[in-house]
Amino acid sequence: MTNPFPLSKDDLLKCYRTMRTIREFEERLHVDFSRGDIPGFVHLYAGEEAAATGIMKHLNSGDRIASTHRGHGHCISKGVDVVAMMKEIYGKKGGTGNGKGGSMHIADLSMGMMGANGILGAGAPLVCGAALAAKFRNKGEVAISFVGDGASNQGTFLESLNLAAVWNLPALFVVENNGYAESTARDYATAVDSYVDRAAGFGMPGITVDGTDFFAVYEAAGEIIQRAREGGGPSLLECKMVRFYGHFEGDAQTYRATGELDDIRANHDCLKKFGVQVTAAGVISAAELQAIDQQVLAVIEDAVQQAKAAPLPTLADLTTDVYISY
Amino acid sequence: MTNPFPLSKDDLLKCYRTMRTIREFEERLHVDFSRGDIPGFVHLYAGEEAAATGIMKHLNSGDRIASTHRGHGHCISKGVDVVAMMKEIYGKKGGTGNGKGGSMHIADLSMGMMGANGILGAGAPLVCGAALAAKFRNKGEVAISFVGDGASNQGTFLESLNLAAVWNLPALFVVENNGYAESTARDYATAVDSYVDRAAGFGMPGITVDGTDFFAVYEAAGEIIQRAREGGGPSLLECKMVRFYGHFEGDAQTYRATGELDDIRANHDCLKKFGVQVTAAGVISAAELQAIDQQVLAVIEDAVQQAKAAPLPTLADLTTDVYISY
Amino acid sequence: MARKISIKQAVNEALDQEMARDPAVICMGEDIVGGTGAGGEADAWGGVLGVTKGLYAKYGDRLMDTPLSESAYIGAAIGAAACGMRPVAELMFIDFMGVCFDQIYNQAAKFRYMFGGKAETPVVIRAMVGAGFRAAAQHSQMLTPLFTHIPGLKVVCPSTPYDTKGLLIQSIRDNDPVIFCEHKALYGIEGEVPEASYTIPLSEANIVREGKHCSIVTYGLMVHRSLEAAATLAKEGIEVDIVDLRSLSPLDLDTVLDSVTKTGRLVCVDEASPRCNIATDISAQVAMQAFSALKAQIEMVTPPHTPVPFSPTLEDLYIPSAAQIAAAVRKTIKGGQA
Amino acid sequence: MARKISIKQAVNEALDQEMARDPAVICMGEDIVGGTGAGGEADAWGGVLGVTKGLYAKYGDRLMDTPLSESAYIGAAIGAAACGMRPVAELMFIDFMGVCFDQIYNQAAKFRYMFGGKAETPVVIRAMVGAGFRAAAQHSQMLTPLFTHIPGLKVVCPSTPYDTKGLLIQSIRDNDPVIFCEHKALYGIEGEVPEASYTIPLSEANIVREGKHCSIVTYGLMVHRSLEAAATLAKEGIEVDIVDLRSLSPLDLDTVLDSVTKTGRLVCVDEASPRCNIATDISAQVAMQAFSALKAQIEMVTPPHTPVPFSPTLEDLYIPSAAQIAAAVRKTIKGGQA
Ligand SMILES: Cc1ncc(C[n+]2csc(CCOP(=O)(O)OP(=O)(O)O)c2C)c(N)n1
Ligand SMILES: Cc1ncc(C[n+]2csc(CCOP(=O)(O)OP(=O)(O)O)c2C)c(N)n1
Ligand SMILES: [Mg+2]
Ligand SMILES: [Mg+2]
Repeated sequence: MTNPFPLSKDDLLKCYRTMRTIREFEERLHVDFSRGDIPGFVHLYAGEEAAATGIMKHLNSGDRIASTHRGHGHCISKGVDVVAMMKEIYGKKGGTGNGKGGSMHIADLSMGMMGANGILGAGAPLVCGAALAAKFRNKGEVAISFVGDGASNQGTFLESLNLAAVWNLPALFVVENNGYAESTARDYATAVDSYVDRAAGFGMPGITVDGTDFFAVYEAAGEIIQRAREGGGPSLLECKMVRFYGHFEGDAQTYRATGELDDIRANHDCLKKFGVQVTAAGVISAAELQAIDQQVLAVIEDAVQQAKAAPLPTLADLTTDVYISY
Repeated sequence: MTNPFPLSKDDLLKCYRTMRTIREFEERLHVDFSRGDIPGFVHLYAGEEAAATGIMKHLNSGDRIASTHRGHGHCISKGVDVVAMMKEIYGKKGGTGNGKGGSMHIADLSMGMMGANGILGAGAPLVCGAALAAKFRNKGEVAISFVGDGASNQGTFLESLNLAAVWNLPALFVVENNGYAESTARDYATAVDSYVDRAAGFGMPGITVDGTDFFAVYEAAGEIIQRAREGGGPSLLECKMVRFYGHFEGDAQTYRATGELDDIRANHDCLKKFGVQVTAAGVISAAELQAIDQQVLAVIEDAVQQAKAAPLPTLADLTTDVYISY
Repeated sequence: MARKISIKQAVNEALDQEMARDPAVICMGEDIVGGTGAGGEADAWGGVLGVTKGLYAKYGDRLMDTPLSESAYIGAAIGAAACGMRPVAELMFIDFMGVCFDQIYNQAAKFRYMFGGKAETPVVIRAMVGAGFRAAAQHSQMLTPLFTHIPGLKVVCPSTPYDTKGLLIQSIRDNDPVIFCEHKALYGIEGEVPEASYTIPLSEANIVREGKHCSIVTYGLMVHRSLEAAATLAKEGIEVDIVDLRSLSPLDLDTVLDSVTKTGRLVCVDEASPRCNIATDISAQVAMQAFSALKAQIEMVTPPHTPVPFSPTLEDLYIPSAAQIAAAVRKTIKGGQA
Repeated sequence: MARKISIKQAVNEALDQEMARDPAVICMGEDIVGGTGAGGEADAWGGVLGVTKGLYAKYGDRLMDTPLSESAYIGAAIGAAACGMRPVAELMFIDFMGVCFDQIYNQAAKFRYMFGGKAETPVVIRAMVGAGFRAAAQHSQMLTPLFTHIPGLKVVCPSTPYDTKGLLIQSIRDNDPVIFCEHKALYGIEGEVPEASYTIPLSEANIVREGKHCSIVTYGLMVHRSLEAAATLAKEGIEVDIVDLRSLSPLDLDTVLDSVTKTGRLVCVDEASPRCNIATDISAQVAMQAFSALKAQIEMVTPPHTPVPFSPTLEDLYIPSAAQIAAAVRKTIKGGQA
């Protein structure tokens, strides 16, 4: 049977593995958080995997992204080490930030991951800078700012759209529209129905896709990333998606309509959708996917064990890493 | 001959007087500044009179406006006392702010004038608040934020568009597009050609008018103000206009194309246009306009004399008016 | 006066009573109602930690959820205040001030002066401050000095439920802009609070413990750490005065100077970063105005000059401890004897 | 070393030499070129006061005019710095920090720490500070304490052309974010400046006058006022040490402590608002670390706790004067004798 997809079987398996890794990473955090193992605020990306994965598949390590408070999915799909991430979330040495940053501040500049961010919209100006640097380097690199539907109303984000267009930067803006900012509905807080119109207000093309459909995301992202690489300037991509869990761990989600969560899990699970698509096309077998599922579970279990076993930072670490020592 | 205009002869004369007062106020400041009489930064509204006047003609003192660094025209057309303004600009007691604010901070809350502002875009959130207060008062009052084309790219302004639309506020946003922010061209710094598109990106109607045509401004403003009074929510109005002088007094304006300034004065003078319109229609005679011109000159001369004669603030004034005394 | 409630409840009760009393009081912020526009429970959150829960049921549209646009809605609160309302805007975490600071320090704080005394801006901006939540560098700061530095702003940071209620009611009635700092690690602590409405002036520090050997001047969570330190020191025969500033601006310097004049020694404790903070502010004023009363060097206890670390181990080391405070007291007492 | 240039020229020359040396240095800001997109002269302004004039002709697109979007372009400078460039962003007036502060203190300042030491952010943010231009409350502030308070930021404020050039070149080469404060009232003053490139470390205060009776610690414009005061005092037989901090963060506290140890007296002079400012910061450190050297109360000379007034009469009264500084020195000298 021929492969009807724009990716080789090998690449499809890789993408599935990435999505599954994100999913299991988050499912595990959900359990461990409720057990009291994990300190601080944790925002899970579960349900949104197709967006990060479908976009990041187009990127190389010279391409850069700036993420949000809900950053684990972006990190994993950008290639940040899962063990180092888990250690960071546990506040341990050997974490991406040696335990100093935590879930909201995972970064790995060597992989082009400029950081999750606790400040909404703050990644957008940074991405303008990354894209500007790319323009000066002139190697066709791009930079992508991820932002939630809520944060899409932040002045920093809006200014960045204009700046990126004015400077014709290889910058992309991805609005991850999961319908909520914390407990507040997107349709209340954002005055315009379509992000395509908002993009037009800043002179750039906008596209809306079903963010739970990996292939839809992959295709749309490919187009705008390619255009940016070729000097065609910025675009905005809205991914309509769903959040499997609450805003943060501990959220009772009483603001959701009855049946909403069941519907989400049943009908809008991007991993299920992907599985159906690739198995129905006969390109990948269910068994192959299950094998990955098992491998991923082991990877996550191992990451948790390593995180738990890792040493805690000590007083000596408290005052290092503020300024550069000369 | 019948009056083809939407205003009575009496009102037309009033509007002309307002525009002429703004013009002479600014022309006089231009002269006095170059003479060294006036301290600080002074931004002149000359050339833009039709916008402020055409809009403010629809307002009552319960309606509020927030202005910009280029605020004299807004103040005068909103009814702020010209003598108090002049004293303020000269840094004297009896000025709107007793000399503490200066040109960039003229305000008169009793007239609904919430202040010129030295921070670009800062008036827009304040106007959302004034409009919110109006909504609670429920008397059909509106609030208007003036902003330059440059400041229309400030995050504070952009956020305010969204907030006003989300809260369905009786707030209007007027972009005074004079083609420049300081020396930088609007077409370089603003990514979108039409502010109508930008308004659409925030779910609100937008209109563009020739801001040097008093009647065009008057009509467009009337429509959106009426809608806001009736609960129809915010709108954005772009007035395309020209700046007769430099960004601030002292600007050599070498960034302008050859002949640009001559063309502006010759073909885009809103006062001349108004004069031609009303005299051609036979509603007002040239002599009537000239009489006003003379009266206005006397008013301005008197304001300057009063300002020069007014007492300076003293040490005792330095530390008052920071907090309210209880 | 037997009823005990938490600081969280004290905030809620103050808002409730002022909203009932004065129709000009309105509230706005992100998720302060919660669930707006969604299909489930109305009033679903009552703020990210439930502080405003229940007020929507009573006051309806006088509480407004906002888009994530702090400049716009904090600015709107300020603008509405200049037009006759008494808005209480919630800036969820004080750490977010960086996206809306202009409206606070260039607008609200300066209107009155720039306009020659002809403006009043009765706005309250409530915000969570402080560390201890494992919330990391962008959700754990104090930042109180940044607001205290600005002429025209008032800055309040209570340490008890009683003070919280009285100071918040006073802040709402005050005609100047007030930054009302609620320490997130203190929301749960309980204390006796009268049910009736009452106010505490914004210009009075509170002596929470009396002693003659040394003065500790502090505010917020550090009041509690200082009380712990005092208990330890008492066992060593060292009795400290503890001045809880409550209001950082205006500052009740007289109470501080009186205390130092009595004890001759000063330890300033501040959870804010060490440079240009409240501790340096108080220390400097004392070194200028009560120098002759000082028997020894002033000591300051603050976190290190670093962002707030995430790891609980590090965060616990970051926040000034009772042990560090006690050590500083011992040090200045020893210093005077040397 | 005979050539004299102004501070304005020193800034221009530092930028010029660093842009020539290192292609990673780029500049951005509002009208720093001027006339972009317009029909007249390219490089029409070179910044609002002409400081960057002429650089566009040499370096073309490495200087970029920006939309009026400080968050976006200051943030872009920071983001570019994290990606290998060395941007110098101009925030025209420091007073505008309120619309972009988040990018500075929550982003640039914290990357390194939050990311466990694995980030460098070599960005310089140049901004005009200070009063004296009759530019009123929103264009005349110092605000240096707000940046100095933040761990992770370096803050520089030179007082001479020589220091300006050396410190700016060092700031550009530094791998931490630097807030470079240029006092607008000092742009015109001239002094000897070598043509060749040179650097001054960001960690060294400068003793600009030596004397044994009292230390004056200050920076920026106030260095000049202090020198005036010193000249007056010298006629009375009072000789002062004047420490020009130059760099407010990191702080060269050793030089301050040495001076106070020598003189036994301290006057801190700061043009920033009085609460939680640089003067309180230095005073407090001295009262803590060199208390035993102090022979008298510390004095602080600052403006009043008000916004900057517009009226020239008032503004001149607002800015600390040489007479006030001299009076403070006399007061602490007298204080020690009482
Ligand atoms: C400037 C700022 N304001 C408010 C917050 C608090 N906050 C954190 S996440 C969040 C909701 C974000 O919604 P959205 O952007 O849609 O992202 P999502 O959580 O849905 O992924 C809010 C209000 C913040 N972190 N930063
Ligand atoms: C936040 C902020 N950034 C920059 C400035 C400096 N500035 C004052 S006026 C101006 C240009 C404004 O252009 P525009 O908004 O088009 O108004 P115009 O002067 O043309 O009326 C600039 C950059 C400022 N005052 N505030
Ligand atoms: Mg969302
Ligand atoms: Mg303009």
